[in-house]
Amino acid sequence: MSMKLRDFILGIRKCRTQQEQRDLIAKECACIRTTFKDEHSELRHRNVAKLLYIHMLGYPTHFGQMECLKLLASPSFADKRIGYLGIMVLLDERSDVLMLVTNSLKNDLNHRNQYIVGLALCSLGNISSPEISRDLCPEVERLLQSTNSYIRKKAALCAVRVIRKVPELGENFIPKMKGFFNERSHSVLMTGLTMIQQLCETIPSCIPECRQFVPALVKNLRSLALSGYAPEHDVSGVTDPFLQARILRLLCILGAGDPNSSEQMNDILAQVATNTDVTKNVGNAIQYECVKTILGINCESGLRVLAINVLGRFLLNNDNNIRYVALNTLKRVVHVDPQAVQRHRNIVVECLKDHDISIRRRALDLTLEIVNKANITDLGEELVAFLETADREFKPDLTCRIFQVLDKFSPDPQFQLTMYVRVFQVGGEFVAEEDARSFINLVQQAPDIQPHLTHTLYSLLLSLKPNSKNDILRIVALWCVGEFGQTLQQQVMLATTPAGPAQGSGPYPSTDIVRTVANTLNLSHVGEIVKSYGVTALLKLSSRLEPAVSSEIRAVLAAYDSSLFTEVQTRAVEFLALFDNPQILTTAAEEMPPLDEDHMLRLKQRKAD
Amino acid sequence: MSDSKYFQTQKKGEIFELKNELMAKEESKKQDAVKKVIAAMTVGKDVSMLFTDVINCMQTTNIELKKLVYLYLMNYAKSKPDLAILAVNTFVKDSQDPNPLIRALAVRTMGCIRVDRIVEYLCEPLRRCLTDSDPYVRKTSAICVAKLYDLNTELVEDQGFIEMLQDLLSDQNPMVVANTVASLAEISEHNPAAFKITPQILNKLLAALNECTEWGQVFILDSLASRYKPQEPREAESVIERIMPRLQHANSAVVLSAVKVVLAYLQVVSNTDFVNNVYRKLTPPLITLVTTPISEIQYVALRNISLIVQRMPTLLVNDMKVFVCKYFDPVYVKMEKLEIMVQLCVERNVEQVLLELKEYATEVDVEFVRRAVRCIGRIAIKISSAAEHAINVLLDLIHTKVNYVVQEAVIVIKDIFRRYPNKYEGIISSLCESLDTLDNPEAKAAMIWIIGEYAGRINNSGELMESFLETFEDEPAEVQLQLLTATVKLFLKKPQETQELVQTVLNLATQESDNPDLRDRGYIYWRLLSTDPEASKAVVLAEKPLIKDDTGGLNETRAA
Amino acid sequence: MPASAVFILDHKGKVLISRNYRGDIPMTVADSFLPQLYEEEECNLKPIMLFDDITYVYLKHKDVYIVAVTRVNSNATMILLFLHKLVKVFEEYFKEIEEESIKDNFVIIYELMDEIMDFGYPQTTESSILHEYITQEGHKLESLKPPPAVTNAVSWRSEGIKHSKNEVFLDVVESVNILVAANGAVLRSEINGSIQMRVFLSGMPELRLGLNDKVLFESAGRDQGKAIEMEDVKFHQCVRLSRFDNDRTISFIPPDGAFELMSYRLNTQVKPLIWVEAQIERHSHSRVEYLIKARSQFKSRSTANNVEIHIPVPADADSPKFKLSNGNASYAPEKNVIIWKLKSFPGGREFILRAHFGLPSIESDESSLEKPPISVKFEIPYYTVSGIQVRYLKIIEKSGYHSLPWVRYITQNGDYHLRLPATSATSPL
Amino acid sequence: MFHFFLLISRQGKTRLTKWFSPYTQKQRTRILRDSCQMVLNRRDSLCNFLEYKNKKLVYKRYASLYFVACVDATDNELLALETLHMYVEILDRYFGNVCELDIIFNFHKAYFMLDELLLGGEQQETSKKAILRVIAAADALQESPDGNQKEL
Repeated sequence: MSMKLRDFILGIRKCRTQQEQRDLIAKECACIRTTFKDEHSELRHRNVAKLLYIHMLGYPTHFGQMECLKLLASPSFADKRIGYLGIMVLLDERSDVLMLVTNSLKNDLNHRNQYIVGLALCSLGNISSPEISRDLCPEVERLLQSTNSYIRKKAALCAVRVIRKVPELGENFIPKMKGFFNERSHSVLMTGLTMIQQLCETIPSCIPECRQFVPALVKNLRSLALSGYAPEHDVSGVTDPFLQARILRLLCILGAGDPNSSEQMNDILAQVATNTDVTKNVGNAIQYECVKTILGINCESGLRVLAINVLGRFLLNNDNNIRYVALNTLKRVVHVDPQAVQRHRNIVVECLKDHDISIRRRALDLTLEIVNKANITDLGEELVAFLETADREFKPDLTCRIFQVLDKFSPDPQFQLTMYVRVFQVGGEFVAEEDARSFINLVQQAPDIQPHLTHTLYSLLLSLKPNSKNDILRIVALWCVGEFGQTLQQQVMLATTPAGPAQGSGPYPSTDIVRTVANTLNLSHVGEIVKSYGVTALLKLSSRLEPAVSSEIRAVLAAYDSSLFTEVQTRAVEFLALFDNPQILTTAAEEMPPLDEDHMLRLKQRKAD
Repeated sequence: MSDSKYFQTQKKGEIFELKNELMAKEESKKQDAVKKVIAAMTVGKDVSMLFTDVINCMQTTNIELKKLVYLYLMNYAKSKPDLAILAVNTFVKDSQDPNPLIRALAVRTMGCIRVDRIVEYLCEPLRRCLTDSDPYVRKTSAICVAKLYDLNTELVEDQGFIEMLQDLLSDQNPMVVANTVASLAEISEHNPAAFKITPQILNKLLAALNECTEWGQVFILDSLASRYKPQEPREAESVIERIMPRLQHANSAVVLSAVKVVLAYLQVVSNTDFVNNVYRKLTPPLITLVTTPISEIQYVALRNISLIVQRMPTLLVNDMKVFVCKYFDPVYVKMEKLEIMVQLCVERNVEQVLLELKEYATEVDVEFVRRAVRCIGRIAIKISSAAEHAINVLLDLIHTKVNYVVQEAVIVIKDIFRRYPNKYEGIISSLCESLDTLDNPEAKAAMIWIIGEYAGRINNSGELMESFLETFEDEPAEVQLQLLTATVKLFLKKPQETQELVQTVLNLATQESDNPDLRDRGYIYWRLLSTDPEASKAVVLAEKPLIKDDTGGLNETRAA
Repeated sequence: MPASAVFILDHKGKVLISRNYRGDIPMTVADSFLPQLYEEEECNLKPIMLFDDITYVYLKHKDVYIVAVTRVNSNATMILLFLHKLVKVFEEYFKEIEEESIKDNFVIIYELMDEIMDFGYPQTTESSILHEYITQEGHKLESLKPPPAVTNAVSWRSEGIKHSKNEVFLDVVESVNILVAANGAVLRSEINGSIQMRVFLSGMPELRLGLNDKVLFESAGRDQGKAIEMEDVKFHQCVRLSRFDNDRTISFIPPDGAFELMSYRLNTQVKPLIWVEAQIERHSHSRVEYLIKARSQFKSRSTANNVEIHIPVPADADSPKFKLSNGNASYAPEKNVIIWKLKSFPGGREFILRAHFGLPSIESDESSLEKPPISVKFEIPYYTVSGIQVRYLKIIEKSGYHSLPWVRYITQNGDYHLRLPATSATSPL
Repeated sequence: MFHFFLLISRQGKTRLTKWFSPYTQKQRTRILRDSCQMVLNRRDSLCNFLEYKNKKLVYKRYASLYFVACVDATDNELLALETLHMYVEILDRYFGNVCELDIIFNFHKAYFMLDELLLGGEQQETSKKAILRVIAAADALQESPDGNQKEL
């Protein structure tokens, strides 16, 4: 006997453990499969409905896909309704079965009943693949002309899907844009504007053509903003905020880079920004959208000040949602009006310590944006301090971004590279190898501070715990110790803390240096990369330190000539062979020429692309 | 009545209601109220504002209620240190209660109240309880000293508690001895002098070992393993002999702790017969653990076996079948078994092992499959007579065209070539068939290494290298490094055709890359080639020693 | 060595109940346990995990996780074993351990957690003893004392036990573990035996058990023909291990009631008692057919009872049809197997089962690659593979009562698996 | 645009899932697990937005149910909250004082209503009343002899 949907769900709710639930579902699925095979069409829509529930719980339901297709072909509306729901839930655009749906869709798109057309459009708009989009594009174009607003609004959003899946089909819809601007139905207007926005994003060349409709949009927005209570579309006293926001977003696209249309929308934007009731979320939503539009277009400065003031107010709001969007939006202002944002610096930095991870994340983002030459020394410290205590998930991205601001705003290489080392020390585990490489390149360009950095890195390497995962610190230290090994034989004054008094570091005896490198090489958990750097460092040290250490270096290298790591073995074998030919050895291990500035720039350019 | 009713969602005024109920006259109502408070605490609600009210219920003869109040205290005392002091009197009183259960409960709970100011009130009751007539109270007090030490080291040392503990090592009750050992062992982490095992103490511990609970046995065995070194071989032998019976204990923790002591003490023993005999006796109990139905125990047993096998590679060679992976084994057990299978593999059983590994290489779990393929390679490297067979198995796997299997096979074949140079390059053509599908950098680097190494014998090696070089700048460093070396090798082997190629790669490595390690390598080759091409051959094409399979030792060996 | 805290989490990682033993690790670490576990690759998941300098020792029991955390270099094995014991104790107090029962019993759980571990060190975990002083009935103080057994050398038995009838039951149970490769080779075969006792004796009886132990016979100079060689023996806490080590005497004061006295392992290669062969023909997108032969390979005077042969089938099979000579077959979708039940299977016989399933036209991406083995369940009464015998059980008690032990023998399956052969597959054109 | 929309109970049980962007089954499971983890563990006073894989989760709790939507990082989070709220109001009107059980046993109806509110991840209707009218009409059609209604 076939269990009813309700009873099935009740059964699942009675399960006390995951295992019980799994068993119940497995049994029911077996029953459903067999019923499907027996072609009990009167039970089909019930069984598919159960499968939807089963699917939601995360169990496989592939065997029910074909059954949804059969439901689509049924003349019964009840069957079709569940069938369409079935394909939307059980299939997605990558399913092979989807192609088989095309025909049913086409039939139903031409159905005389609007609700059946609606079901077909809904599926098309939700899951159509590029192939189906191509096949059914003409139907969508046709339905876009429908006089039935229920169908027309759905067709407009199907058009959005078609354009997203197959951008070149966008052209077909450009002629249809015009028809929407004088639309009376809110939902048709809103979906139409969504389509037009999609067209503008996919085919930017149609933007100028659209600009002629700015006055119409402004008029629409004005009537919404100024209209009194409209029962059908009222949301807490605001008339159709969804449509308002949609218009504002389109205005933003049309106004961007065009002073003329920006000018046309000036007044209404100012009106919306000032007159919206902000005691409720919905009002803030509109004001927020409006601010985004103002900041996106070429508007006059007065309006911009207005927008920035709104954000300033947001930032002081008690509601975390509002503070969040303020932090989020201020980021855009940084480039337009850095001073305005700097004014809020203290609040922003304070937000780094907020309880809410979302707020912290936005604050961090903004902090990184407001770093400049004037404040880098302060904010740099703040950021490194933040790195130390930050949530784990922040760290990888954070290290990288700290390096970016250091590169951009550091007053001098000394500061820049010392801060790099601090980041390696605090968060080396989370630093990308790429950034370690840039550091080395930068060090090569700054001969004055090489001894200082080498000593710092050497002492960090010495104090690194053997089980530490900070391989990045190992890499940069090994490289510097190899390349500038000779500097370790002099004494250098190092500050123990950023502000603390300087203390002497070194001179270190050659054998100690070699042993430190050898110890790092010997750690059982470090991988091929660290070991490779270590082996090369040893080669270099043979020509940087006094010749007497050669035999020790050779002995260390000899331990790696049968290493399982191919690269390590290759190097060890080659370098050992070099020791037999001291002259070439000296030449080969000479100082490495730094990358010249041109190359640095070119490489940076390439990475930026 | 079930307690679940207390998990209903919090109603307004709940706290107020609770406050009233806590002041109820009837014991049962009070108890119900405290239960509700604890229930709230359990689901993470903050009920610390009821501190005074709950403490007021402390003076009771109902032991269940008392326990609940104590539990509450442990949780919130730290956040209300001033109020916690109010409880001290009851504690002190309870520690003199005629019922040993209450005395022990008071001592145990007091030690868990981590409030500095309470510590000093604790000293007198604790001192009394350490010499209590009831062993239940003494065993609880012994642990309490460690708790106190954690809170206030100086106080414990000044008050002579350590000496009192040392005296307790001679207690006639084995459970008291065991807890004392645990307590002293912990204290000696900071103060090594606190716990020195002398021969006399050793004897007492060994005597207690036979009589105390399973956990007590573990405390004692662990302290023997880490805190005592036998002075001479005979002593070690005799201790080992007294410990060996523990291997028959039903509790695996006892068995494994005993194994640990035996292994440690064997280091001191010189009599090889004795050592071998002990090793022989160690293995059956460990193997039994591998056959227990509890996977977690299998896992810790396997980790221990792996350690032993590293020391005595031949020991379990005949027990290979124990380590065959079962379908329903959890992955972590399978991975450990694979490791041991490789370690135990010898000529005699290699056929069987390879067949089994091949079976695993067709399973579903990608990581397990990869590891199995790796193991085939490691066996080839370890057992030269099986290399050919292993290569054939790998070729079969390559023909399955399952991408990750092929890539893993390429990686291990590279290592096989490094172990047996110039022997199996016949299969290179088969490898080249899958050249286009390599997307894993490690596999790609391995393939490039092979091409460079055998450049002289691969007709189109120049072409292959050229096509690889096209994407040089997009490759990860490990592939770039291999491309550099392989091209240089190719040049030294076929100088006429590849002059341009080597120039390109040197340029790419030194001028077009910001990777200092790659640039170093590039410059070294460049300088080498431009100084003395002939000498370069001696360096770059220098014969490489055969690789050794030392991965067994490389794996993290920290025993569980 | 000690555990800092113990948590019980639901399957979503939410803390159901916890106990902080040492206060050196913030209790919030429990919240990040499951997310961190999810982040790990499956192959790196082990029962002992290290995240951010904190070691998590855990096991999953049905829908709940039992987790201990520790920061010091601990004896993780002990903690792991302790968690298993904890589960056992809870089970004896309130049967099932699941979300609801934990919420329903939180008071007793707190009490138990307080008693069985102190400052992270395991204490008494003998549930029969715990039952004597940790109960759910509200006790008046005077009546409750710590049972001497808690600290005694005999920590598993209380004094003054009285039974009107003094009886002892012994069950000798041997489980056969077998793994057969797809080509029919026996990869693994071993016997795990155990002696389960149910003891209802008064006072403090001294028991001595005599087995036909080869080592014992050897030292006594007896005929070793009928003796068995045990590879490894494990004993209940009550057995005097050093005595066994000395002269192979198994002597003990038993706990009251049921317990496992000993377990042993034999390495002898045995012929698989029940042999199963399968031929599978799979027609993708339409159907799959099975031909299963089962053969009993023990003497015809014995009979295997309650035999169940589980043959794996694809997870999306439908419309099962069976044809068989004996027993009955059913499809168990919750396990994705055919269960072939034979109430009795006499030695030296062969039976056949044919099965037919439909397959869906749409295949899922994952399922078809899994290759679980055939598994077999059975019991053969009055029979042991090893030939182990209980020669005597001597019972000595001060009061001098007499009691006769009852002994039963049985052989059953352990991990009994036969890998499936490769499927012959055909796809529709 | 909305990339997905989830309904999760306080106990972490899934009550409804709607995917507007393509995700594999594995990704879906992962997203559900992550969303539960992130949303359920947040205290009430924190903001209703969470950043997730270059996108944003906008969520709101209504009694025992969390309504979670994933939108683009550039979308208007405050407005997305309004859309969620509108859906809740529609459910409430349809079921009459909606509760979690209504959704559990009538998940298909909850889908029907969602499909009238959102299409392809974009909002298609701004009037609650209009949606309720359409659903009522479709329900009637389904129950008419023409709809050939059979018991689920």
